[in-house]
Amino acid sequence: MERKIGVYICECGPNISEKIDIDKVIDAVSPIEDVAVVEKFKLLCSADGKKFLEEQIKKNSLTHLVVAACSPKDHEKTFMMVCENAELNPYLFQLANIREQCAWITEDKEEATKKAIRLVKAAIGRVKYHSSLEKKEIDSIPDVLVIGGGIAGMEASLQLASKQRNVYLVEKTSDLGGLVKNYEKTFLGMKPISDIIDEKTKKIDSNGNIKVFKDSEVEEAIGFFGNFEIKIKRTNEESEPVEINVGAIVLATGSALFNPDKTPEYGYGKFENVITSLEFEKMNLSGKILLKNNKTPNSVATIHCVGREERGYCSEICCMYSLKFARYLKEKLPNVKVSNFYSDLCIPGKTDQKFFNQTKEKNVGFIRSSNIKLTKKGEQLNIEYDDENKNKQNLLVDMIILSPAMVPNDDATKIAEMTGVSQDDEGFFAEEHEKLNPISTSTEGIYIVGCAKGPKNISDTIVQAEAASGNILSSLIPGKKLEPEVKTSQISESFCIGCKTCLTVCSYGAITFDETKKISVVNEVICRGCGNCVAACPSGAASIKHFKFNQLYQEIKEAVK
Amino acid sequence: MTEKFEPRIVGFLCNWCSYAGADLAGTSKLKVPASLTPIRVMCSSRVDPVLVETAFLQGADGVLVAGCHPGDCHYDEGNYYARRRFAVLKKVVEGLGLESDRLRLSWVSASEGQRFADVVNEFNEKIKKMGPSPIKGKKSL
Amino acid sequence: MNELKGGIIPSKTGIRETIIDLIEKSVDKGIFDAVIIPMKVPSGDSFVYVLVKDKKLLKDGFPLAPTMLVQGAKAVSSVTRLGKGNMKIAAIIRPCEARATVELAKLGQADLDNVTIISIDCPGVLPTSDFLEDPDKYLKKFDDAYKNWDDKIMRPVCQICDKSSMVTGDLHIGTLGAKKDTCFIISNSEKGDSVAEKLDINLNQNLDSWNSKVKAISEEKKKKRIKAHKELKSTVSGLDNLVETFSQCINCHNCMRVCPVCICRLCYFDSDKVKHTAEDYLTRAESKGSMRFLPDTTLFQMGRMMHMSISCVSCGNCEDACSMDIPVGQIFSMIADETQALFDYVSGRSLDEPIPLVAYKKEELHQMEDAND
Amino acid sequence: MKEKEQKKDVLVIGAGIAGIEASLLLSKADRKVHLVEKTSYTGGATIKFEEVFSNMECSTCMVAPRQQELLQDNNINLITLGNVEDVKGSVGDFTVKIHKKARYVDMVNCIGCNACFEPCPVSLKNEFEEGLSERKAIYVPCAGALPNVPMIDTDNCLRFKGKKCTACQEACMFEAIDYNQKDEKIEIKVGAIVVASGYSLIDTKPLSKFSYGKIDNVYTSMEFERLYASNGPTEGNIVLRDGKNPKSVAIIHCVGREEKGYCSSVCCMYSLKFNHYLKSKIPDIKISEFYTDLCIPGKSHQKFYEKMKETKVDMIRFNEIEVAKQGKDTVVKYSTKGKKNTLPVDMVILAPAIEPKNDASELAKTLGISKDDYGFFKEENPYVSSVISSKPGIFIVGCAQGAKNIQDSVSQANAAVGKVLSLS
Amino acid sequence: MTKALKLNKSAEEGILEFLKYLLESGKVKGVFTLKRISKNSAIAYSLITNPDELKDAVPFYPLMPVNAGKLMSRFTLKEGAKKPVAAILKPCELRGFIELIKREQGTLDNLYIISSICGGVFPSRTEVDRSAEKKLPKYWESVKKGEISPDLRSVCKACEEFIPYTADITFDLLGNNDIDKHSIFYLNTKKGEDLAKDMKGDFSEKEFDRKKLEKINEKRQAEKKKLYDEIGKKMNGIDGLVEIFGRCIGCHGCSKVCPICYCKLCEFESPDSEYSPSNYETELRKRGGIKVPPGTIYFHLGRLTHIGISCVACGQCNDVCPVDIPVADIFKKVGESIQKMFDYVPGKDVEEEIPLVSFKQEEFAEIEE
Repeated sequence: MERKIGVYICECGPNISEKIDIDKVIDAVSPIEDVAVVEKFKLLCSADGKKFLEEQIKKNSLTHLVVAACSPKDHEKTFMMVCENAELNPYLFQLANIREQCAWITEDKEEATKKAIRLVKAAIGRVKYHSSLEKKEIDSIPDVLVIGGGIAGMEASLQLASKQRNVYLVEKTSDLGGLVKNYEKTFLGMKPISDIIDEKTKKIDSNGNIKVFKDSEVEEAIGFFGNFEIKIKRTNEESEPVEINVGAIVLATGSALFNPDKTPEYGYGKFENVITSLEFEKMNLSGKILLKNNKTPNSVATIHCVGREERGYCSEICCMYSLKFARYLKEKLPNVKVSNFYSDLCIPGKTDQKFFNQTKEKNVGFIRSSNIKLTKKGEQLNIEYDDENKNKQNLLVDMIILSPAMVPNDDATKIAEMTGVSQDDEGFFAEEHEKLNPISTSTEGIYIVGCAKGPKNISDTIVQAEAASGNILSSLIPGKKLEPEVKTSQISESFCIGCKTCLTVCSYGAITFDETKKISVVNEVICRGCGNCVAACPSGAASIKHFKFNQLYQEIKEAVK
Repeated sequence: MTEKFEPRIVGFLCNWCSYAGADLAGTSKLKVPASLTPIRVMCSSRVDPVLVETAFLQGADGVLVAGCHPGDCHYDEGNYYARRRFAVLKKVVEGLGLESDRLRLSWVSASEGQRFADVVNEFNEKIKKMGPSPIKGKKSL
Repeated sequence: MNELKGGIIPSKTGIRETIIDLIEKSVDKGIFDAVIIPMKVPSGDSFVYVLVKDKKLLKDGFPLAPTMLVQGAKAVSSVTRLGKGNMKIAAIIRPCEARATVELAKLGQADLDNVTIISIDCPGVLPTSDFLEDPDKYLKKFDDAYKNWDDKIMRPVCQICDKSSMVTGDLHIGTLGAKKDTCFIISNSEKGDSVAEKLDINLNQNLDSWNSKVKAISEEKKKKRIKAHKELKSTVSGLDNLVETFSQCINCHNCMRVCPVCICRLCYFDSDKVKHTAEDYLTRAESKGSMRFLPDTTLFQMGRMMHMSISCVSCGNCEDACSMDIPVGQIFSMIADETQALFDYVSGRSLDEPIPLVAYKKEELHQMEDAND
Repeated sequence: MKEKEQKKDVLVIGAGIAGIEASLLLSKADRKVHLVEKTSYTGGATIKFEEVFSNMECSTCMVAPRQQELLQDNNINLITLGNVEDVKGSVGDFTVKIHKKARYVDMVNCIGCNACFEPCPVSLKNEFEEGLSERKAIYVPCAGALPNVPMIDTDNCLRFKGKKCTACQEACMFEAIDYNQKDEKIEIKVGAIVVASGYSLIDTKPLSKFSYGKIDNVYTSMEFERLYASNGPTEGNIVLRDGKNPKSVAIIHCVGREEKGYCSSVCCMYSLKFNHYLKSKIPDIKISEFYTDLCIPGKSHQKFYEKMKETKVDMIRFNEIEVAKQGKDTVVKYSTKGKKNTLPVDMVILAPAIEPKNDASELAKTLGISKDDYGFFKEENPYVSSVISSKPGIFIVGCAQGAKNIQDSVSQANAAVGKVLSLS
Repeated sequence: MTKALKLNKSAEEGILEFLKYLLESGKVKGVFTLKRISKNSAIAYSLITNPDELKDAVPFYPLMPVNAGKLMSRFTLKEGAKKPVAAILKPCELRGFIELIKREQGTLDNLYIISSICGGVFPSRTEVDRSAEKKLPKYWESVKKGEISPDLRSVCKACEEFIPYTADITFDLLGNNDIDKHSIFYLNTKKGEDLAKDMKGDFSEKEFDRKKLEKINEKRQAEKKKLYDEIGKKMNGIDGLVEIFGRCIGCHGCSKVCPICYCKLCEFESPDSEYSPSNYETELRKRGGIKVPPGTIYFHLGRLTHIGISCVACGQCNDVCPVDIPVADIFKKVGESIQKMFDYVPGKDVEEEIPLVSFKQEEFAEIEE
């Protein structure tokens, strides 16, 4: 087919015209082969400018378009739109940035002009090698799989389920509610947890679009955003796995507690009446706070930050629930003496400090301490510690509650491997981007919420569950097709030798390996078009649309001339 | 002759950080030598070392590869791979006794318009000192 | 490092026979179903790798052949690339071939699950051209050289090879420092252990005499290597030398074709990426007044270095296959040493080391960033 | 009875990081979004930071692409210099009145060449740069601001003070400057509202013991952020008002915490971040961090703290503290573990508490949502969801709801979108 | 009778003067010819655009580092030359190029082909061991006398196609006793005439000395017979082939340098030609042993059937074979027998169709850049 390239240079008022001798540029590029038209215009991004371009494309029946103007960050989209309106494939267009990266940074007009000529020539050379690219559209399944029936999982399920969207909620235990169901109250406002759980459970049971799988585990999850194939299996029973298809997955698998055995100084398991926070919650829930000898304790101490050093992070909520424990105790045993052994109080946010102050007023002791060691003294437990000024002190109490760090669940790694979600150094699920994509993972369509991605209080957990649904509801719209990245990489089936180099360097799991053909295959739905695999491929097999070798080569050629 | 010498520097800039940084240098009206011709790529990890070798062997007086600072990569880890490839490339060039100083890897963020200008100025000066690439004239490379 | 343990086995008739016996025994015991081993070609003037099942044929096996026409790694790869298959296979290859095999396994080009790599202390190999001149004469020369471990007649890269006894496969047959009529056998993997066990070889004997001898030799060779590379640099490195060196290259790409770690089905430098329009070529020529055609010979060499030097095992096959006698093998060994040192990586040292270009550390190579003089 | 149809459009108030993320996500769901921003630019507080903890990512690199997306998104109607004046109706059907101040620069015609600043005779302190640099009466807050279109500050522009100045208009080649532009009243109908109006730092002047405003070398954390910003007043060089680099710095946490009665949850982290800022520019600088309780929750933060400690920072837990002049020197007088001490330093950086924007209560009134004791918008009930305000259909996100870091703000933004999309 | 241009200069100077004229007059923008490209006097094809560069050009040097037909194809593969370029090719190189054009691998657009009545070339090794220079005087002597220089490639000695077919200009070399006195250009085509006109020199109508060339041909035929007999002896049946190709290392260098082999991906390097484990197992069951990598004989037989019909017997493959297999000799013999069947002379006429297109056209059009 005969090429007809139109080259249009924007004066951008004085911004380009005063710094660059546009006529010289025009003279320099006009003779280039295949260049059909070269013209300048006052302001191409203006309404008139766009109209002018559109007419030009039609009038000269251009096959390729080059615009020399500002940065692609400003107006690449604008001019691509013009192409579309003029029925020219928007990828047969190249924008030469002669403003930000030429006119505005070059003092000498002659130099600027020369550089502009290079840039425009490069654009012309490049555009010749452009090929029209089409938007892809793929069907997607609106249904969602939620793994984990704790607060996070329940919340997410409830918000996602609707007439057009089924939710499959998989819980490995025999009932919903997660860890939290063992608690009596939240520390925010001391509200009964049972209310929250029961309310949600009722809603879930009555919701026809939520299918709950109890005592079940997800056995297999293959596929990609919009089309995952899931196998759910009932634990401890020989039955055929249930197979479902979903468009997205929410991981709400929760967390576990650090095992105090690893910190012998606290004598857990060695001395009676040394219990973990979870054990205390259960005891409190049962209504009777008793020592092993069934006497009620006269003095209780809570030790914060158990395992914090070993784990290397602050578990965020221990301070608060330790305060809550003080409240439990004071409510049930008004005369009990309560002391907290802490290192730094972590009570962020607008409500927590108030709660702390109120608790303090109920004459609860707070002792900033280090080097804690437990010994037995008669019936009682003796807490040896250093105070702020590094003086040795000790305190005798009847009962000790340890507040252990929160740690990932045992099956976190298993789930991570199955879903391809990566884990951070602590073993929690890792966010795609710590700040801007705190809920999504590097595997598109898989979201992480609640304590499975790090310690969190109920409120934040709920927010994340809602955030996950926000992400899903906005991207998996029933009946709406997905539009994946257009400028993806591709691997030639006949040339690939299957060394898996590309596959290893891909951050998004967009490349899979075809074991029968022994070749790498790009999943264009997942590929984000960074081009890493292309540079990694030692052969001619990999290439990336719109940034192909030959396209860049044309730019290099002009650059070195 | 040498003072008339205007280097030809090829600059591979990653779309998200360095190219944006270069734009900012523009909007801030800083002075950047015209010797650098920018080539936009989505990620520094797209910069195939053979592209750099090609530029270098076709007589580029300098080649700059610029990307997001480590940790900032828009694609999470691309620039780490870019760095390794660049390291190998440099060793190869060095090992063959060619002027590996004509190749440079820099990290420039989107807010570092000034830094971009500095990097290019510095590099440009250095290349000027080195003089034109002797490769240009070679007829049988 | 604590003392090296291994087996000591009788070797009366000579190392080749010893190995053949060993293999035959293993085949009898059903340890292996087939063997990859060098053999004389019918015309008797060359050696090729053969995958043998038939014991009768095995008799003609010729371990430690005087030449290396096909790099053993390529042989192992061609047998296992598409899957490990059902046969238990032994591969009798040289250390550099074993190392290349490991690299290929990392690159998904060999499946070693059913392969037992058996390497041998290697005296080097003869340059192909010499050998072909008079096969019988050179075979004899080789055997003599082998006896007194003299590398003068071997490939240049063999003369500077400091890894000629590197143990990277499953079993290694050592002859250096062995008493008369014996040789050593070192196991480097569970596979190796079980083979030895099935053959009732006691792997708990002291192998220090081998160890120390090997160390001595490889240290001496290392010195030689460094010296040789220095000298080579003075003749090939630097723009002008480089131009001279590659000026005779006729782009036959033989070097790439015979390279054990050049795995691409379509070489980057045979792909359309390096094909340009007549106009392009003409403008390039005009900028210089004249341009050798095809151009980009150096690009091809540098590109290969970029892609493969990390995995190069300095076997020297490329150099032998070069119809224009360019010392490409020595040049690669020089560059490879430098690129591998960057990540203190040794090609083929261990299956567990990822190839540096598919891995990274967050904190490294800062000297490469903004490197100013 | 029959449902009356629910409006699908959404109003987002505040174009900071939370507002941007909410808008983009809503647009992705094909919702029309009206994004009302009080200032002339997007990005809120986040774009003032050079780097963000704990991965020290470049903030501009992180946000700029999103800002670009925002500007080019046809579903999003960005209303800068806008103020929500009145909201009537209920969930599914709100009627919103917006007062849009005139920018006096045409968004379409202006191409952001900045030629108009130069000739403007007026120059005054740049608020965006915390007054550390000057701007003109026609200006963009900083290089690279988006939208990259200047505005005229009518309080200071000579022309609007009755003088006959047309300097900027003459300088503009695009007839972009239009003195006759009028403020607009915009009325829109939306189904839901997301409030992301952000925060400000407390005014530290009244806290006299810190001598802010009295002693030159006392800076607020926001001022310091701009000092380090490579697109800021000093291009990232950390210099005191006398132009010298400080040799020693005191960073004081919890400024105003007592008065406010809550922990602002991000100060410890960004103060630690400042170590990195300082060390990277002035390697041998001496840094003392004055804190009460280290609040570094979450899985990645303590690691960061430990990394910062390696830079040999002096971590001092104080009970009382005061900044004063001693001769020419600036000193920090503090007591720790009962003992009193004095530390002379070249520079003091205060980490003031985070509080609601001064117009928060007004906005709360307009929207008809309740505030908490501290003036932040009040979540109806935290263990249902912290983004649900007291009024159905109105959602509160980011620091407008309470002090929090970027990650949590964005999570809330996403959550609000989830709420909006699951409304009907 | 054809038009001819005569310059009173030795062949060496004559051709250079002519080329110089072409460049200076701007009749061509580039000249494609052999040239000394380095101190060690390496000879390589070069694209010359600046007349001064011609001083190092050696158009008729008896070496063929690469078959220039292949180079011409690379030159015009992506799109034909836009500006006029003159190329100096040996007859077999020209024929190779023509065969490639028939396979859509190049075009003659804007190319001016200058060829010569060819005396043959030395094996490439003679350049490596620096013996080429020494052999030159003897070579030119035998060229003048129309004899067969003993130093030639085996296939050159046996070559009967030393007169170019479709050249625009043919330079008279072989059998011309006066090449150190004057140079004669036969202007076979209009294009050729256009190039030469306005050139200072005497124009005339001329005819090659057919009789003389006949004699040369007879000598060549004799050589050919000898060559074929030798090969014939070696190549008796499959065993013979096994003998000859037994040592082949499968480097495929021969196909890489072959002017006819143009496939992006040779069938014998494509996935379908790989052996799966089960293939090996069956092979072993059958034969007890199999050479690895396998399929070497296959490869050569396959290549013969693919390109035998077009083999121009340039001898390039002989030169690059690392294990000294006389590939070219075999291909010449077998190729000729195939060609005879269709009485087809490869590269004789660009319009003439290739009798059999047995080989797969490459199906790898897909996405490679």
